[in-house]
Amino acid sequence: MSLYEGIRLISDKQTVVFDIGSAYTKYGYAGESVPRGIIKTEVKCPESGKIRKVFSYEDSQDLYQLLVEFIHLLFFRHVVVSPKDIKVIIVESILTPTEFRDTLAKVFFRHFEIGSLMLAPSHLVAVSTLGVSTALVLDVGYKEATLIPIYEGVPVLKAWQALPLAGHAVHECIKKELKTVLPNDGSDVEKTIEDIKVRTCFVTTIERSLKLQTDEPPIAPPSVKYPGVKTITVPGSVREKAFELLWERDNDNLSVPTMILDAIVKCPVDMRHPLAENILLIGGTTMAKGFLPRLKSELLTLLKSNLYSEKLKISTVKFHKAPSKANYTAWLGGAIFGIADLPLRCLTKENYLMSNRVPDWASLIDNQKSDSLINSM
Amino acid sequence: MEPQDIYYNKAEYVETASGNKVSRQTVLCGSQNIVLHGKVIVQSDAIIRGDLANVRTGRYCIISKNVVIRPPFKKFSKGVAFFPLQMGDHVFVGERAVVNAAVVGSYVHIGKDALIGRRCILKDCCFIEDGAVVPPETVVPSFTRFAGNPATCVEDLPECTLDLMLDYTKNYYQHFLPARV
Amino acid sequence: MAYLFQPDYVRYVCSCGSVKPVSKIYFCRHCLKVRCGYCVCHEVDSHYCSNCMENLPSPEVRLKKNKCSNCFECPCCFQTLSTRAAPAPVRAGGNPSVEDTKSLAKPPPKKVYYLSCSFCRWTSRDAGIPDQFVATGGWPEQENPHLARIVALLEYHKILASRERQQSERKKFHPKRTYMQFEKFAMSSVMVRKRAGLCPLPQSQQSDYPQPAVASEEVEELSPDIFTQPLDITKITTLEQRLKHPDVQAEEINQLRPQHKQFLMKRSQRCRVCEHNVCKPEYSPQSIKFKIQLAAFYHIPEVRIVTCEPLRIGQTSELLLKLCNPTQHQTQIMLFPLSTSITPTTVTAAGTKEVDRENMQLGCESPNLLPSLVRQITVTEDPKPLKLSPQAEIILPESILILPPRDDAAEYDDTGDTHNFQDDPKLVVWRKGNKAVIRLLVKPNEDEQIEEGKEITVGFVMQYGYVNTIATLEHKEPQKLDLKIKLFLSIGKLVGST
Amino acid sequence: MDSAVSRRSNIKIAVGAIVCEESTLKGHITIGSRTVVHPRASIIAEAGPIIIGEGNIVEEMAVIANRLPAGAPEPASTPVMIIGNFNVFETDSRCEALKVGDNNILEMKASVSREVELTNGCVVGAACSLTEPETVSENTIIFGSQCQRREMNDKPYPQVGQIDYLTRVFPNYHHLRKPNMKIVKEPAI
Repeated sequence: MSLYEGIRLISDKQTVVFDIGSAYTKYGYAGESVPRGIIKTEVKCPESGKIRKVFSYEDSQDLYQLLVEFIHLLFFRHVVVSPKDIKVIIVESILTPTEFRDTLAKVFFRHFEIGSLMLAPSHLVAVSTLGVSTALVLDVGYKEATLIPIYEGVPVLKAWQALPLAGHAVHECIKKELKTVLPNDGSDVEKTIEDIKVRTCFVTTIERSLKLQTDEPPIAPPSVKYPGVKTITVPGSVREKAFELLWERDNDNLSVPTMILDAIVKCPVDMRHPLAENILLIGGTTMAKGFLPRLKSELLTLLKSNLYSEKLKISTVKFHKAPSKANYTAWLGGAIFGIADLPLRCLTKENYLMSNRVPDWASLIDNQKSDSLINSM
Repeated sequence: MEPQDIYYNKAEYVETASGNKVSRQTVLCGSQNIVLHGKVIVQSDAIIRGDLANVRTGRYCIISKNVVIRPPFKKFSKGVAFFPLQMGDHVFVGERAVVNAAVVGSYVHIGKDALIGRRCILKDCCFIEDGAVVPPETVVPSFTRFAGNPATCVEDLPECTLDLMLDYTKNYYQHFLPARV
Repeated sequence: MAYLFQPDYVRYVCSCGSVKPVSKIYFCRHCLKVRCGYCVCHEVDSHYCSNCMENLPSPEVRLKKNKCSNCFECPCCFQTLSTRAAPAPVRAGGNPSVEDTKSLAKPPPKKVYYLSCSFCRWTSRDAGIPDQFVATGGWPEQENPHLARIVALLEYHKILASRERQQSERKKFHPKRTYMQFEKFAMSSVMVRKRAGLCPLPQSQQSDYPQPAVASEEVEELSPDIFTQPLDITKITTLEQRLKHPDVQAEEINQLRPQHKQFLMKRSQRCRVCEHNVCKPEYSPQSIKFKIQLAAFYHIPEVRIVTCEPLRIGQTSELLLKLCNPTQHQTQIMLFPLSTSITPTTVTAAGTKEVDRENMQLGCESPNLLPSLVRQITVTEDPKPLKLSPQAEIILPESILILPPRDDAAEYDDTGDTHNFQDDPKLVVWRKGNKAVIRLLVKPNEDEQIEEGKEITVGFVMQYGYVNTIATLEHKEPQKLDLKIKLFLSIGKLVGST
Repeated sequence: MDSAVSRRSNIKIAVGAIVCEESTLKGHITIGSRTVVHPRASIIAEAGPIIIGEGNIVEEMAVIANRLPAGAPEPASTPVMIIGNFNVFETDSRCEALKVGDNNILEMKASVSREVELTNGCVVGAACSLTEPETVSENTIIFGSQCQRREMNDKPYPQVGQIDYLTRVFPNYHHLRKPNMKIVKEPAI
């Protein structure tokens, strides 16, 4: 631990930073270089005793109860801090449903009585891990891939992209392929699939991918014997093909690489080059073996194709390396961003209880004087 | 739920002056090294390995059928030594559980088929669920519920656990009655 | 008793609407209300290591990042590692590793120590960590390779923030509203200045700016080996193992490093309305005693199901309940239908009057109107909606059941009861000490679509006499009250219709 | 115990082995020297003989059985179960594997079925069971609810200390079966 961190730790009240993802939640303290832990975003339902994902909620009331359970667990088992009157930073996507954001704030203020809450947009804060102010941030997590370009510290909202091409889709693909060999009992299956994905699957090269669709596919990589209560053999073809759907273009011609290019197209001309040369990948799925080289070659191929060669005069793409692993880059952004004591950016308990709502960029009430701001982007 | 009466065959059990009820079908090896502190029930086919080292239990312990209570060993530079096994008051050990612990505190519940590894220390007021495997040398803190293989803390116990266990073991003893012929 | 491992057959309804067994609820003696883990305020009292039972004051805990400096967790199976000693020979490869110094060691044997997991048999030697000469460690710590860079970024952001603060103080133009926007959209004060039409800050002030990251065209290509080399899954880490060590996330088992064990904590619970503790444990991690312990188990009569006859639609079955008075005072119990209001009443010479100690509802509407002497703001939560509804009718008795106080000495006294109660023989089946068994009749509803095998729930309101011994300003004497609580009982499955 | 008495002649116990009277032994069994059989352990040679090498420990409730699965056809040749040296069968473990090498440990409630072959230095963790036919490679540890596997660096070594202790202590507490085999060295197969 550096001297710097040591001083900070003693000096004042700590700010807790959460990044509640749909599969995993990252938690820790602002000003630290790594989250204290990463746990699954799920709770054991106190009534039925079943494990439930927090994001599988039925309505806001259900979500409220799930979040109470989950955040209680976070505070008292993992972060181990009394939540009353502390400062909390939530790293969240700008695209988070209002229902979720409002319920989350309600849980924090009403149930846990925290002192203040700051909602940090994940794409924006991720950039603060780089020390630059312009980057095209692509977040491929569990539920969906989302993209928001950040230009000179401002999110270019009109260029946002989102597709359900992420970890969950990969899981479904593996599940389909291995249907016959997988045990068919509830929650363990999901865990096994995730484990197979992480430990055996990889993103193949574009060359092999093209050949895979032909009549003469290349020799599949060796299959893997996956021991357990029951031994499962994971065929090489499954290992290689699991991530393919991220690159296959769907009916609307959309895939992960087109998200990037479409976003660039939507940006003003003078932003395009800087964005293409400042791509930052965050989210756990981007850590898959071979993801980055594949993305690069897909992008370069697309740039030369008829689809984009006219629209975009870009020949190089460059990628950033955050000082972290991609699955917690957004958290780290929040932890760096949150070190600054900015009371004005926080929603305090007093304000929340007075207004009973969370300011929202998409809501008219909070944007009365700011039309120019959005238009200018 | 109020516990139901459990009837045992009077001929099978020996009742001592201190209120211990011990089945004749048990294997109490080295019985001179086994101390049952009163109102302890040891049911059929339980094995207590007093031959390896001393075994002491407190009051109101319930050792169910096919349980193995076995003092743990440790290797030293000069060979192997078996450690005595201490058990507190109001401890319940479920059927087919194997207890290899060094210390089992008071007000402890060990579920069916649970395995307590060598030299574990179970603190007062803890709960080991059915089928849990507590790895050797684990310390199970108070007011926690351990489950799984390897066992991990899954939940906190209510603050009134002490009285719940006290009530449970006492009730069990009171409802453990000789069958009327 | 069996609350720890049986399903919750008898559940009490807490003031917040949660439905919990008596073992999990509290009784606030100041509000005279039932509270539960959901509606009390939890506070961390002390931290301790679950392995070595060391407890530390919280500043030190913070400094140690909430982890024990002596105890380690296995990176493979997350169990506690133990330190093993081995003779310190000039070890030839493949020497049998020993749990403790082997007898062969020559006297005086010099010992080396390594960490070993007794569950999955991972050792610090697996990871290539050199053995130590002292038992208590000095184990090498793994540093985050990006630490220096992150510290530089942190410093920079602190400066940015202080600038932003200065600016806002200087301008004070509708700070709230405008900055609500910037909260979402901007990150640097440079932007604020641009918007305000000011020139960017002079370069000299930005000298502390850390080197911006440089994006690169080079990417790490996928190794071609992956297509040909067989994969030994037992050498690849699982996601769980990786996430336990987020800054490294090693892919191979041999790269895993032991992790410091996280502290557990003891916590106290506080009533959110009156701010009194309902539960406060003793400080020592070894202790199972409490300084304050207001579990409902010690204050509210406990109801247990003894037996229930098989349930058939439209038929009455006999339900036997055992009631137990845990307090030091005699109590009188009456049962009412579920619809009864549960406002408590005091028993005074003048008769009964309603007590309203509740000012909970006020806070929700207008927090600013509240008297600020208790606390700044009373934060309230909406009560949980009650989802349970009974599927059977219960025929409640009209007579009062009196339960004598708990008497621990009586347990050793087999002479029988000295109390002589004029019990209604139809109601009371059995009585001993502070316990009694009562007989009730239940009748599963006919109108509802209940299938065979469905769990039947009944409910009623129990009124019990409670003696409050806490002296308050207005009551110096112990105060007698009649309190009410809602109960739901799962009495068994429907066997069939008539 | 009557069956044990009647078939005593089928049971060969080498000098130096400690076999408690209170154990259950059935069928043709050979027990090597320095092997310790605790009270209430069972060795059941039903389908064919069982040959146990030196320095093994069979704890209480452990079952070593040479047994045909229910409904299996009678095999052409009698299956022989061979257990090597310095294996530990902990409390309530169950071993039906026909071939067990040296220095293996079956922890509490572990179970190994007939079609499995344990080589050397394997550990079958507490409550793990191996049911699928396979040969477990050397120094493998199987642990946890998902039967995770890993190759051990620190392989198990002979439990000499424990055997010495038990050999010293058992005669004080238990009736032991008399050794009836004067072969000093059991042929390790």
